[in-house]
Amino acid sequence: MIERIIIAGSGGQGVMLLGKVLAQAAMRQGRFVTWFPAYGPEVRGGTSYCMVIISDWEIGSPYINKADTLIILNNPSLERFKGRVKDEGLLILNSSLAKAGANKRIKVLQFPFTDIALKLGNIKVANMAALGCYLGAKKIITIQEMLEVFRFMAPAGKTNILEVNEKALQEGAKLGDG
Amino acid sequence: MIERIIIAGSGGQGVMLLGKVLAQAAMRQGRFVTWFPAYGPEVRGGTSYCMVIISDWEIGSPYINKADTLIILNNPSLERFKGRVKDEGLLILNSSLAKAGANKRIKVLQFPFTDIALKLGNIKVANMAALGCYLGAKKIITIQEMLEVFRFMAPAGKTNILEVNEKALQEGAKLGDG
Amino acid sequence: MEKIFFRPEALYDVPTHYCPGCGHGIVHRLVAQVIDQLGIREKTIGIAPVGCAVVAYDYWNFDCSEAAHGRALAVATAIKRVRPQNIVFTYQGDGDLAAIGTNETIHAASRGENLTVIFINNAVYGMTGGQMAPTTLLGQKTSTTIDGRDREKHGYPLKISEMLALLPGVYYIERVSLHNPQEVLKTKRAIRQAFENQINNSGFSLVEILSPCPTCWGLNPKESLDWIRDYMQKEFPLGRIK
Amino acid sequence: MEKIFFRPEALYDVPTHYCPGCGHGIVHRLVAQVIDQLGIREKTIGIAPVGCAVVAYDYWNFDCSEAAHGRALAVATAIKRVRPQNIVFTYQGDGDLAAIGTNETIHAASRGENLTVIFINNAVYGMTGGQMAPTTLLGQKTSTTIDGRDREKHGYPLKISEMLALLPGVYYIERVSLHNPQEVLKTKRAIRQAFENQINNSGFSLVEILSPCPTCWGLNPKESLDWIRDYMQKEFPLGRIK
Amino acid sequence: MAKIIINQDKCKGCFLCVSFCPKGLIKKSAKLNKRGLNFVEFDDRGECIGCMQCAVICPDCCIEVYK
Amino acid sequence: MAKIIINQDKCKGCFLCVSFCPKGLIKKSAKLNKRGLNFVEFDDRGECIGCMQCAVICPDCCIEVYK
Amino acid sequence: MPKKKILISGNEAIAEGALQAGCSFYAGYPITPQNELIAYMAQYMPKTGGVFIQAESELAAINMVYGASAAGARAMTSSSSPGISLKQEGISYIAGAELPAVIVNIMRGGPGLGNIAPAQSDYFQATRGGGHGDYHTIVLAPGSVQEAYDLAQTSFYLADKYRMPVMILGDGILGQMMEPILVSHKSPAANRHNKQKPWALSGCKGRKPNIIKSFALAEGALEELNLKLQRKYKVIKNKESRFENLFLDDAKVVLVAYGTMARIAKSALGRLRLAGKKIGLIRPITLWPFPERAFCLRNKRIKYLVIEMSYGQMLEDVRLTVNGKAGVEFLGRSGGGVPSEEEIINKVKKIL
Amino acid sequence: MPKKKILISGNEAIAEGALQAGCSFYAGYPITPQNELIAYMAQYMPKTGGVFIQAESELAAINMVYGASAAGARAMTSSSSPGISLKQEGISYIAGAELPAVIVNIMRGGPGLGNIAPAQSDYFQATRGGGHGDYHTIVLAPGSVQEAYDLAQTSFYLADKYRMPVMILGDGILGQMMEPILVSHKSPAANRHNKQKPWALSGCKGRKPNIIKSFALAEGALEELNLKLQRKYKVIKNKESRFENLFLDDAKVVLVAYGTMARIAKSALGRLRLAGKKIGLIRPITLWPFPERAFCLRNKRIKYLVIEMSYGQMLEDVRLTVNGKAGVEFLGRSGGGVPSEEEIINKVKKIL
Ligand SMILES: Cc1ncc(C[n+]2csc(CCOP(=O)(O)OP(=O)(O)O)c2C)c(N)n1
Ligand SMILES: Cc1ncc(C[n+]2csc(CCOP(=O)(O)OP(=O)(O)O)c2C)c(N)n1
Ligand code: SF4
Ligand code: SF4
Ligand code: SF4
Ligand code: SF4
Ligand code: SF4
Ligand code: SF4
Ligand SMILES: [Mg+2]
Ligand SMILES: [Mg+2]
Repeated sequence: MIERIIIAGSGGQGVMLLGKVLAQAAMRQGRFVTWFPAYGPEVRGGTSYCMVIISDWEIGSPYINKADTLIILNNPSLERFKGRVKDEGLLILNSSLAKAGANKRIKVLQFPFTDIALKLGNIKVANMAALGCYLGAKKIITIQEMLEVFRFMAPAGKTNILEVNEKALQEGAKLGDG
Repeated sequence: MIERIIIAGSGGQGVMLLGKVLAQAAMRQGRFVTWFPAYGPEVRGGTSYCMVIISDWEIGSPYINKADTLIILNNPSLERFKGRVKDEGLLILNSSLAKAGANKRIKVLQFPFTDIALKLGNIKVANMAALGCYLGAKKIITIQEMLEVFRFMAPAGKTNILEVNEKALQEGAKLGDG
Repeated sequence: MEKIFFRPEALYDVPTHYCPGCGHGIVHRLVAQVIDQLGIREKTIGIAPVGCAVVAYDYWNFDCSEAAHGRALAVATAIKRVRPQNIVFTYQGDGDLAAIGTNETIHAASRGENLTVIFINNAVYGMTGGQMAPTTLLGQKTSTTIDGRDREKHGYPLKISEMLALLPGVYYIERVSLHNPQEVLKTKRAIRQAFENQINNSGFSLVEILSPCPTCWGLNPKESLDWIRDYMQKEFPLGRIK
Repeated sequence: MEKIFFRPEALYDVPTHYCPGCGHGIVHRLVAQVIDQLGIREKTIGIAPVGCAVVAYDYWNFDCSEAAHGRALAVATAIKRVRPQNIVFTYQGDGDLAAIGTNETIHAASRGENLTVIFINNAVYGMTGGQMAPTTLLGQKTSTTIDGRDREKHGYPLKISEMLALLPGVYYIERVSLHNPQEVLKTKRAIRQAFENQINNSGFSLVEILSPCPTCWGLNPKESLDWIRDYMQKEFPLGRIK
Repeated sequence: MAKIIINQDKCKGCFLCVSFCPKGLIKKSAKLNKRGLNFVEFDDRGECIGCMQCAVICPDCCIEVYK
Repeated sequence: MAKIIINQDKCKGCFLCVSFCPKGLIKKSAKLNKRGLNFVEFDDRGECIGCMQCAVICPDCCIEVYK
Repeated sequence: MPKKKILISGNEAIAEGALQAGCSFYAGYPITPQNELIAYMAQYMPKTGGVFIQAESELAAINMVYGASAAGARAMTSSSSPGISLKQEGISYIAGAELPAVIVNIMRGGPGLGNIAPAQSDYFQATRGGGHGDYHTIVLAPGSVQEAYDLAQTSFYLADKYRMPVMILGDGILGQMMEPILVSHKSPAANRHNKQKPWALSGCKGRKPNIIKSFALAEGALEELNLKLQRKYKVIKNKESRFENLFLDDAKVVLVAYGTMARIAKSALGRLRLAGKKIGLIRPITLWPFPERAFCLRNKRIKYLVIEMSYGQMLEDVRLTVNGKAGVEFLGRSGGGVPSEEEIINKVKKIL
Repeated sequence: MPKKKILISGNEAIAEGALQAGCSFYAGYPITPQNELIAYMAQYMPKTGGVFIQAESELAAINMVYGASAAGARAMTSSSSPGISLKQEGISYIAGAELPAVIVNIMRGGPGLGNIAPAQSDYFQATRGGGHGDYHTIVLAPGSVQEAYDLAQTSFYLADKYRMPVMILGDGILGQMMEPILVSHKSPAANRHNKQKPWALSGCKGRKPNIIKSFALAEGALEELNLKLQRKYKVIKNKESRFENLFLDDAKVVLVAYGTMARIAKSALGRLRLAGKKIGLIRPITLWPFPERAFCLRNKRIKYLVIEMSYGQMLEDVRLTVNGKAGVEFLGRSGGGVPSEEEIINKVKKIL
């Protein structure tokens, strides 16, 4: 098994975190995993992204030319990365902020993650909704495993934030699994 | 012909200049010549020296391990360099400020160059008296040739200095030739 | 209707890479406006720093050189000496001018080089993601002063303009701010003065500009301006220093 | 009869390489005397500069480190931070402290490092044979200012002590001179003060000492002292600066 | 009577112009520009006094003022 | 009554002590020391006041003072 | 020793490894792509009671490391290419004064300001002494985040053992990427004073003064120091070279690559082996001393393919090692370009 | 052109050669053993209407040279080993920005403060890019004061031709010694503006703005710059290598030495030839590009004896050139030690 995921969005959307929890979960499964961020002036203003590779074998470059999955949270990121997914790959798209046209080359799952997050009362959990959607669709990590990672990484005493993250994850998972 | 000369004395005694006029004269003869100074902190306080090589062939290192001739103007320099002359080499010594014992290995010419200079009215020309002595003894450059160098190198308008230098040279030459 | 405010010729009509609300954008425009107004665009040579403004030459429509981090004033010194007829200025951040480049700054000033210096004090290293700058305020949190700058551990904010003012080679120093449109206009006047001084051969002129870095300060653009007004100004008082 | 003046224990009984009449010799002794008198020889760590005093460690009877040219205060900062119980001082020439080392000097001072700095201002680069120093007087001839230092071409003499005095991290700065025995004794008092400050954890202390370099000035030793009195003092006024 | 023209493609949505317009004539737009950023819109209700506050503070030189 | 002892081997002949002795008790020697330098001599005519001027100015720490 | 698995970036792993090794002094100046290292040190060094200083420049930082090491601390600095160039004088001084110190270079594209993309174009500088004089630094090139952590610890051990600067040479990818690693859980302080340093500056109470210096003016003294250094370097060449060899037994083409480049080479190797091609790999872990013994020079039909994120710097060491006894080919890109698996595979196919 | 014979030191000859070549900007910082060069510039540069600056540091000096060159001047700096280490970042920037510049290194003993005796231990630094990134400087190694004067002129020509830094690499002996040289008497100003530099900064009147930079952030841009540099280096390797060969026809042992070391090797060669020994000599004049074509690799029984004032730096270039096709021996001393004629002769006798 090797899964290459590019996660992209704007600065405040928590794409780095999304990648990190995913990587954490893969690590806990005992798999090989790499997480690689955009860094430096690239990050100024525009889009932010990270790349996660989860594999049963040793991983070479953590840099992804062609991804198995794209998780895209806004429009500029879509513009930048839409060509970077393999044929028959998966695109998880935040339809609150971006729209993808019909596409036969790849599978597209678009849902309004930002709106979902707003409904849950915290716009910042759009990323977790997207993550849930991804896990629902690809199931390389169970929601249960991911929730354990959440609990492990959550700052002590911030249970309310934990809760809304969990909810977003589960909402997303339902959509992805659907 | 190759002649290697080490010239040493204290900071103010003009040993660098002595070496330079000698090198100039050799250059005007069309010979190969190098002049090499002590430099850097070596010069602080203690002794100062330079090395001149005059040759009919291309010169390798300008540094002299064993000299054909030593021209020594004070005692610390004598201590430092006395072992650095070849067997049957020549030592020109300023007996005003240093004394060499009897020595069969080398030829020693010692005269009170500082006193001679004082008598001529300028202590600074002791170096030229020593140079004269050397040329008188070794005759690789004529006094005439050297006087031309003096005139060429003398700062314009300073004829009185030139004169006393010339006198010192000639006094020295007489001693060396004697 | 007449166009009374427009993009100056010295500023290319391209978007910048700066974060929303970044002070660099304002100052780039002010410099360009002054250069246009003085009619010196065709003889100006700008030195871009290493810092967020590293590609200032992509925005300015006149000759420019990059300088290694902190060495802008060494580069500028040489250019001005080689071409005294040109107008030469440096544009530098606080890290560039007052940390790694302190030596070049002080000695160019001490030599009294006839140069103009635009000094962007945003109390932080923007380009590298928000570490402590020499100008970081006591208590200010940065990625290398996680619990806030502590004078015991990290030393005091450095007022390099005040130090430079002591040098006989320095002709003009003023500290200005961007925290509202009025202050921006004062900043423009100071920049103009600093260029005029060079034109008049008066010697070393420096304008220190308190400038917002919303990204590294963790504030939104307006809050950033207020932070200058409420905190930064206290440590770095505005006005003519020399 | 009692011995009332003698070689301090902290000064080895060896000849130095300094030229006759060189101020370094005097200050080496003063430092050693103060260290003896404060009883701190066994916990003192000295940083020798690159300059004529490069081998000061051959003369001082306590732990010493060399520092690269200009970097003495970076080296000292680290030593003091690693070993706060030790007494750490730097001994630096004007080239070392105020030319190549300006940055390290200013930032160590700005951080308020609890260090003692002995700053030998002889208005020239002694070690390298007498080039212009940042402290060279206007009009003074050196091998790189053949017709005398000219402010247009070579800039102004740098009063770094006055600049440092502006920094909140700096506790004590005094400028003293060696031009006669009375001044030498004042110098000793200032050096003592600067060490006591460190013992008391008061922070950065610097003593600037106007010091003769007969060799590079082309004067005899006594004339050199007179030159300090008659000229150097005017540019570098003596007394407490902070 | 005065007016401003906002270059919406260059606007980064810092909203400083919004904060400083004495007449409250600049508003955040609901739309995103092609760079994906929230831009601002001029509410031309004829109240603009051409004071240039907005243009002077704009870090991206997006605003032209006419009077 | 006081006196000084000069370490003549270390003396470099800078003559600063000569300049500053208020009693004129220090003289340039006619001899050279083993390093080839002109040293100085103390003229012990019983006038030394132990003021230490000579010792304080000596760059080479050649002078001990007794009182 | 209990071990724990954590997800961490290469930059942070180096910092954490250093802290575990008892590093008690860090001075650095920000530069991309190594900022996570300095940030980690800023946060955790004070917690272990050590000293963290954000220096005013790279020059100050390296000279602070010199000072801290002179005072007996395990000391470290880090930077990226342009900043490392600025440290060259200081590194030469550390080598000359025989001080232990660890210097980290997370390389980026050069020359000049270049860019912040990963690169391996400072190999010459690291292995040939970018500073002046006949000195060397031991150069360690981790190929994974785990190894970055491990070698950070090794680096202090080697630095102390030989009293010399040790460089950890990584690139922007290695510095930025996160991977799971096993960390040990002893207290860093335990490591700190496990090595007596009688030569260090601490005040001369009860002993003769110590002097730390690289200056040697007396006739012959500097030559003597240099001969001493050369003897030390010889011992290190014999004892300390490290490498990883894969599938050399039957290999017809041997890839030679280090650091991040070796990871990509390994992926290519895997694909080539799956396709039945007889390919091997040598991954130098020490770049100086270069692991000459990894090369078996009996089989003259072997071809070596050196792969670098540069235009051929390690290539020279391979050529010097092989010394004409086998073919040496090269594949390299620079300025942020990274040879891809595909490029490697194509090149190998051409050679086969 | 009228010529005049003068007695002058190597340091001064380089300065005078530079002035003759139209060098109109010099910035430097004092350091032994190159102080005569800066003193000469201080005295004579203003007389030719050029700019002399005693910089506050070597760092400032190299960056001033960067600026002066960006503004179109023929610009130069000089220093000795520790000061050259400090210039490495700046040299890398000059290479990256493709600016012409001349840098003089009058080497002294290292590492660290070392001493001020002559040395050749910065060969690696000079030829392998002591700074970061895949760049090169042309390195010229004069063997006499005359050649120092001549190559100083050449260096500006090459720097302008290829828009890159050129280094003159000498040692303390060459810098300090005086020899007679022939100097030409044209006016330096004549040389100054003989090369148009349309890329230089002068104000953008009548043209598009010029930009001098080494930064290239856009994807692929830095790789492109690097490829351009590599193409340039290839041309230089083909066209610009220089050397002096002596008695190679029948030589059984060929001495390889440069600079001052070659002078001593020549003296030894003379004595050996007088004694009937078949000895030859290769004296590289360009150290980068290394003059590979000076080596004839057909005769496999030739032995090369590399002689350096270092522990074997040029040795690597000789070994890379010979590539196992002939024996390579080495004789070297460092830290101020200079192999003597006798040592060379003894070594040769052992090899023969
Ligand atoms: C020699 C060197 N050191 C460090 C860096 C990394 N660096 C780039 S910009 C910068 C500091 C930026 O801060 P500042 O000068 O205040 O400018 P700002 O980005 O805040 O405008 C640093 C440390 C570099 N490029 N070169
Ligand atoms: C990096 C470096 N640059 C230059 C030098 C040469 N150098 C040695 S000492 C010195 C200056 C000495 O002047 P100062 O610091 O005033 O000390 P002084 O000798 O006057 O006491 C210089 C330039 C050096 N050793 N290292
Ligand atoms: S990081 Fe700060 S200084 Fe840099 S562009 Fe963003 S706001 Fe401006
Ligand atoms: S050169 Fe000057 S500072 Fe140096 S030892 Fe001589 S007198 Fe002292
Ligand atoms: S010009 Fe003044 S009134 Fe008009 S929109 Fe701008 S800020 Fe508002
Ligand atoms: S100030 Fe400029 S960039 Fe900011 S919101 Fe207004 S128009 Fe847009
Ligand atoms: S102690 Fe005073 S009186 Fe005695 S010799 Fe010295 S200076 Fe003269
Ligand atoms: S002051 Fe000291 S060194 Fe100078 S002459 Fe007197 S005793 Fe000798
Ligand atoms: Mg800043
Ligand atoms: Mg000095």
